[in-house]
Amino acid sequence: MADFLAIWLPSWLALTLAALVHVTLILTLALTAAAAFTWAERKVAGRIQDRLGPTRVGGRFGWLQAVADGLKLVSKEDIIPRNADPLLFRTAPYVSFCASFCVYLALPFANGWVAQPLDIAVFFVLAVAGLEVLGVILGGYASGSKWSLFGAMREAAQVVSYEVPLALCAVIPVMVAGTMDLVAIGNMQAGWAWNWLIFHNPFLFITFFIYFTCAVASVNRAPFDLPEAESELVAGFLTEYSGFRWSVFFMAEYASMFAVSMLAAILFLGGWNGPLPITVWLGLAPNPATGYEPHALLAYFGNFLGMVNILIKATLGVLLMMWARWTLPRLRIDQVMTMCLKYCIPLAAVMFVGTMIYLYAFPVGLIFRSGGG
Amino acid sequence: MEFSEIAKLVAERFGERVVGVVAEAIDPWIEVLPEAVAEVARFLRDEPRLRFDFLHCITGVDYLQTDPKRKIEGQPRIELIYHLESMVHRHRLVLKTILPRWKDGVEGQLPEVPSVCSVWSTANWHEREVYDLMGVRFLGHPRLERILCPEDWEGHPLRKDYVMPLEYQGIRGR
Amino acid sequence: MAVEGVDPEVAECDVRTDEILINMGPQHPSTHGVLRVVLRTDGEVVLEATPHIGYLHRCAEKIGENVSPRQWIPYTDRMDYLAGMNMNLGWSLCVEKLLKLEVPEKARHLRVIIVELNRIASHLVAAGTYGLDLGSFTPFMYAFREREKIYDLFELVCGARLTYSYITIGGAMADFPSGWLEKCEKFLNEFEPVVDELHALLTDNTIFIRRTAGIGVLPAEVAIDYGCTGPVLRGSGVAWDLRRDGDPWYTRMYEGYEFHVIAQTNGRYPVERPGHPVPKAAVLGDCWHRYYVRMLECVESMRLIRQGMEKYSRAKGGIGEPIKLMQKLPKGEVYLETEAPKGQMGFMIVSDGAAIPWRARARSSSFCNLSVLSELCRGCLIADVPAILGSLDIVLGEIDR
Amino acid sequence: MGIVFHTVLFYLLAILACGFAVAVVLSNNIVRMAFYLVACLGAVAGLFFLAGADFVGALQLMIYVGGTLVLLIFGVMLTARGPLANIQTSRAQWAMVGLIGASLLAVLLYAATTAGKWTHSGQIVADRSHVSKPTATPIGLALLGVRADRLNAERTDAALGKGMAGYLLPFEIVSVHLVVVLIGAAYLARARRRATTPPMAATSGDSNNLDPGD
Amino acid sequence: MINPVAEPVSLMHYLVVGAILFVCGVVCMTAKRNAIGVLMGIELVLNGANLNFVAFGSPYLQSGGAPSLGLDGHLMALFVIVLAAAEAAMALAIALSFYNAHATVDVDQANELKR
Repeated sequence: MADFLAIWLPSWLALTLAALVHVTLILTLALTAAAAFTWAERKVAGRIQDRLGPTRVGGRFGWLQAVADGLKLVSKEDIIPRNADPLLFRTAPYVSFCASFCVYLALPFANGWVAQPLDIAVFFVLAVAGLEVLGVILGGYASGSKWSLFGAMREAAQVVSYEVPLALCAVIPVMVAGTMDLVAIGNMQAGWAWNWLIFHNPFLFITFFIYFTCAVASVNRAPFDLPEAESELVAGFLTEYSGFRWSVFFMAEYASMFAVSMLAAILFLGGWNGPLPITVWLGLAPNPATGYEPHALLAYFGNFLGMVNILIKATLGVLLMMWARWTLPRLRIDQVMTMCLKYCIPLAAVMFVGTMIYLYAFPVGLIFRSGGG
Repeated sequence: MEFSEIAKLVAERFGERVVGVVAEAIDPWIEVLPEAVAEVARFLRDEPRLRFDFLHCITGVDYLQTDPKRKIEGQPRIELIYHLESMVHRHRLVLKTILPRWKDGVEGQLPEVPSVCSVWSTANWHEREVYDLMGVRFLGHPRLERILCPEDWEGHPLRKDYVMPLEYQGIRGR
Repeated sequence: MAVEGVDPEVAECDVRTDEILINMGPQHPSTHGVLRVVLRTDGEVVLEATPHIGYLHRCAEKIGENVSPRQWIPYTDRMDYLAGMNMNLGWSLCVEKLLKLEVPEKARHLRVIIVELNRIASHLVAAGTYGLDLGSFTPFMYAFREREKIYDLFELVCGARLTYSYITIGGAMADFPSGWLEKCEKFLNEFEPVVDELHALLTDNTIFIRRTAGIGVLPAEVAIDYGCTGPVLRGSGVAWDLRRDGDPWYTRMYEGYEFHVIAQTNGRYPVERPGHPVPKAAVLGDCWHRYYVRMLECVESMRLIRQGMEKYSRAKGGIGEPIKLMQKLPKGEVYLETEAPKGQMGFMIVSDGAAIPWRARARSSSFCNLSVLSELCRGCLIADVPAILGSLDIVLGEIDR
Repeated sequence: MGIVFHTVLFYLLAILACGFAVAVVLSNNIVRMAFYLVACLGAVAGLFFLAGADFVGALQLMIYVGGTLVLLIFGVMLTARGPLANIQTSRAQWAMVGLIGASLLAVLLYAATTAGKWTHSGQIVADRSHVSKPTATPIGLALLGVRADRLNAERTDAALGKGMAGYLLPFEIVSVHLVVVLIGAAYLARARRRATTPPMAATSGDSNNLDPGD
Repeated sequence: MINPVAEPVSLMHYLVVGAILFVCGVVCMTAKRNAIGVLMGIELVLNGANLNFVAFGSPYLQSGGAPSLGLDGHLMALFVIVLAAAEAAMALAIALSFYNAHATVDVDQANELKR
């Protein structure tokens, strides 16, 4: 985009503009996603619990509920407890939000639609997503409340532990793909659904579920929502937060939920490629078999379809997390750690070795053809 | 086991210290001296024929005439009533003891009675409640503190001569 | 570094943290009211839990000394406000025992229907909030939906939804309105599948079992020692139910009724769910059993209601007259316990012959059940405290009176 | 007049890094120190990205900021209680430290400003946005013993052919070292605690340290 | 007056930042009495050094051919980060152990060997 603008503008202005556009787009996406998911969460919870959910604000389905929530939160009194460390207390929510927002910098939405193409995108995404924990820990500690401290301690223990199996699970598709570049990983899954990495081999199929479990745990969603565990720790690290700061934490949570789901979609579920190679049939995407290259406009439209595709996949992942949250009781901290150390890590390691052996045994794969169409 | 047999067993064992046996009441009771309460309780629990393993509750009743229309029988006193049951033999018993309203007749000195905490653990809270609301000191209780009223509350509300304070911590009482 | 000689009393453990004294309550989501538990913890491990009660104390017993027995009935409603009917019944029976007043046959069956309905309502709250304590929100909504239906039924008979003052000394305030029995039957039919739903969401859920089985084990001797009653006692495997084992003045009410006392004896429950054995991890007397006893009792209560409705419709005569508001009471002391949903609710009346009792006393089941909390919580994790507390199913209105 | 973005970003991140580093030194509260350190290391990671070391930057974020510092803050939370959070340093000590710091800074700055001379480098920057070079692959290969960047070099010695020119041995040593350290840390950090729990004390808060208030 | 942002940065700029970090770290190490504060100083020192490694290895800061360190710079930085993590874990374990034994993290109190 910077190159495109540089035709008319000085390069530094072009760069600035391009950067601003990227940031605005991503920020809008993250915030819209957070707003949409607060509404969806209430609706899903309502339906699961045999009630309607929001119905009043903005029409029959309560479309504007998220806006109403936001207004309510913003207009609430901003309370900082006397025992709190004001500086850290104020900063912590933004640390969390920045971390979960920065993840989107390296997440592609379609072929080439990525704010900052990185050849180590997977690594970057995992690293930055892990930083969210800092905000939670600082917030919990700075609140000056014992419940918050407990929440922060749990967060530290839980998230740092779950980063290990999460990274291990993410490494397996990377190993199959041979690259950490998310765009490349997404593109190589083009074609029919069986080109998706999840169907590449049985080990990867299982890995997906381990990944998803660990992802739920690392974004603190039920049944792993121990840092805020409202029936045990009042609200954990959020106990002393109210109003706007609380909602920033909240947005960070939804943004990272969406981010890990998107990463799952790219790594395992074909990214922006649908189950059928429709874009290839319609001539919207390059066809490696015929060497066809679509016109820029057509390619743009194809990419747009791809973006819709990946957003749907990621949303499904988030909905799955909601479903789990409203169905399952919460685990206990020792059970959470047991699950990570005794089940997730060894299983992920076994899957890693299994995939390695599989790759060695079937170098071209059984049904999977790289970049097929 | 029938009440009369129980009463006989207890009377045999404790002789003089059993002050009265009232069999004709709806819930017949045995009355013992205050100082014998813990001993009797232990006997009632441990005696294989009795095995009163379950203490329902401890009730304090304050007898003090405050209303001229309602005469009380006998001296002003506090009665402690223990409702017991044996889950093994399926029989019940009411154990009573009578205390003076004030120890040694000195106003403000709480009457004393041995605690039965070591016999039934449930007595712990019940005795705290009686202490809190009725003002009876249980000797040998591990932690005799107020349980329902705040720690700094004054007086024992279930006593007949209790007057609600005008103010507590700046809150209007009456 | 200074490493002194190894102290024989010193054991190697994981990372040491400082002991923290922390207040759970009186404002806490899972203390079921204004209970305050002071926890002394080492990291996540609870070394000691001390309940502090009295935040809802109203000195109901003092009020009882100043009003007539019938006037005290509304105050009993507010003790266990989740089972007001059972509280009304306990006090009414106690005064009736003093008055030697027998209620007509029809009123007897009416009372059975009403108190068993309220038992279901109370157990539904217990099961629903127990799910909430463990972080599962949905069972709560399911349970409360059914409870609402029971409250609708109560509203039809007495106009109130929570504090009924319906069962009274000498019978009940009013007979069932016409068509009520059919509505009740309809509710029972609707409720049956919901029990299975709750079983699916909680009882058989692996996480639920892991959170409750083997947690807060209360041996039968300790339960008896601490005066625990009701589902807490029966969860420890003591088949003791006042409806069967209580004072004749009370058990007479259930004469001719068939029901099981829900307690695991000799390794099995009298009622079993086919295909769903008790999980292996569950130990008799743990949270899971306490919860399970309540769930089975719901079904048992439904059986009782069905029998009661049949007997009620066959019974002749009226439902009895309430005694006069200021009726003189005979002299005497009477203590009577009834099997309320939370446990044995005892009432005592000491009368000197006047219309107003000399002393009114309420023995609260939750009070005794709660006293065992510090025993159960020693050495558990913080997350287990709500699990244990929820399984005791306390209601603070009754504890603090 | 143009603006070189590399430079702008460099100054931004450099000021952040230096500012937070100074804040670490000046702060007395240990938790705030940890927070400043996080910010400082994050800015340094940004500098790494800017210098074209993507992989090292991401690693810095993941291991340093995400791992080490969480551990550090965890340690702070376990130990920083009341007065321990702020241990003051005396004025004399500060003066001495200032002297040492200033002299060290002088030496290092002199070295830094003359670096151009002894590295024979000019002041050239490639426009970052037009270069995209894989950074992970050569590093990974080097860790396995193959120097991808030297394959075309005129100097091909025997060691390179055998894969011994890379960092395979250090890599293995480090991995073993890490295992040892993990076990050692776990062993060291285990606490000695009384096997018997102390007798139940009345909990009506007596000392400030154990105040039950939230 | 030259516009600083119009000029490309050189190796020197990076080295200056590295030097400042290094000195801050050294000052932190010597001035802080809190064991964990000292640990933070060490982290700063290591980062200052790391920045130099990366700068020397950067392909963008050199002219005419290969950077002075090239890949080796990156690799050294990598090893430093990993070893710093190990070192932090170890030092923290020692600090915790010390805290458990003495209920303080003041390094000036750790003088048993002197006595």
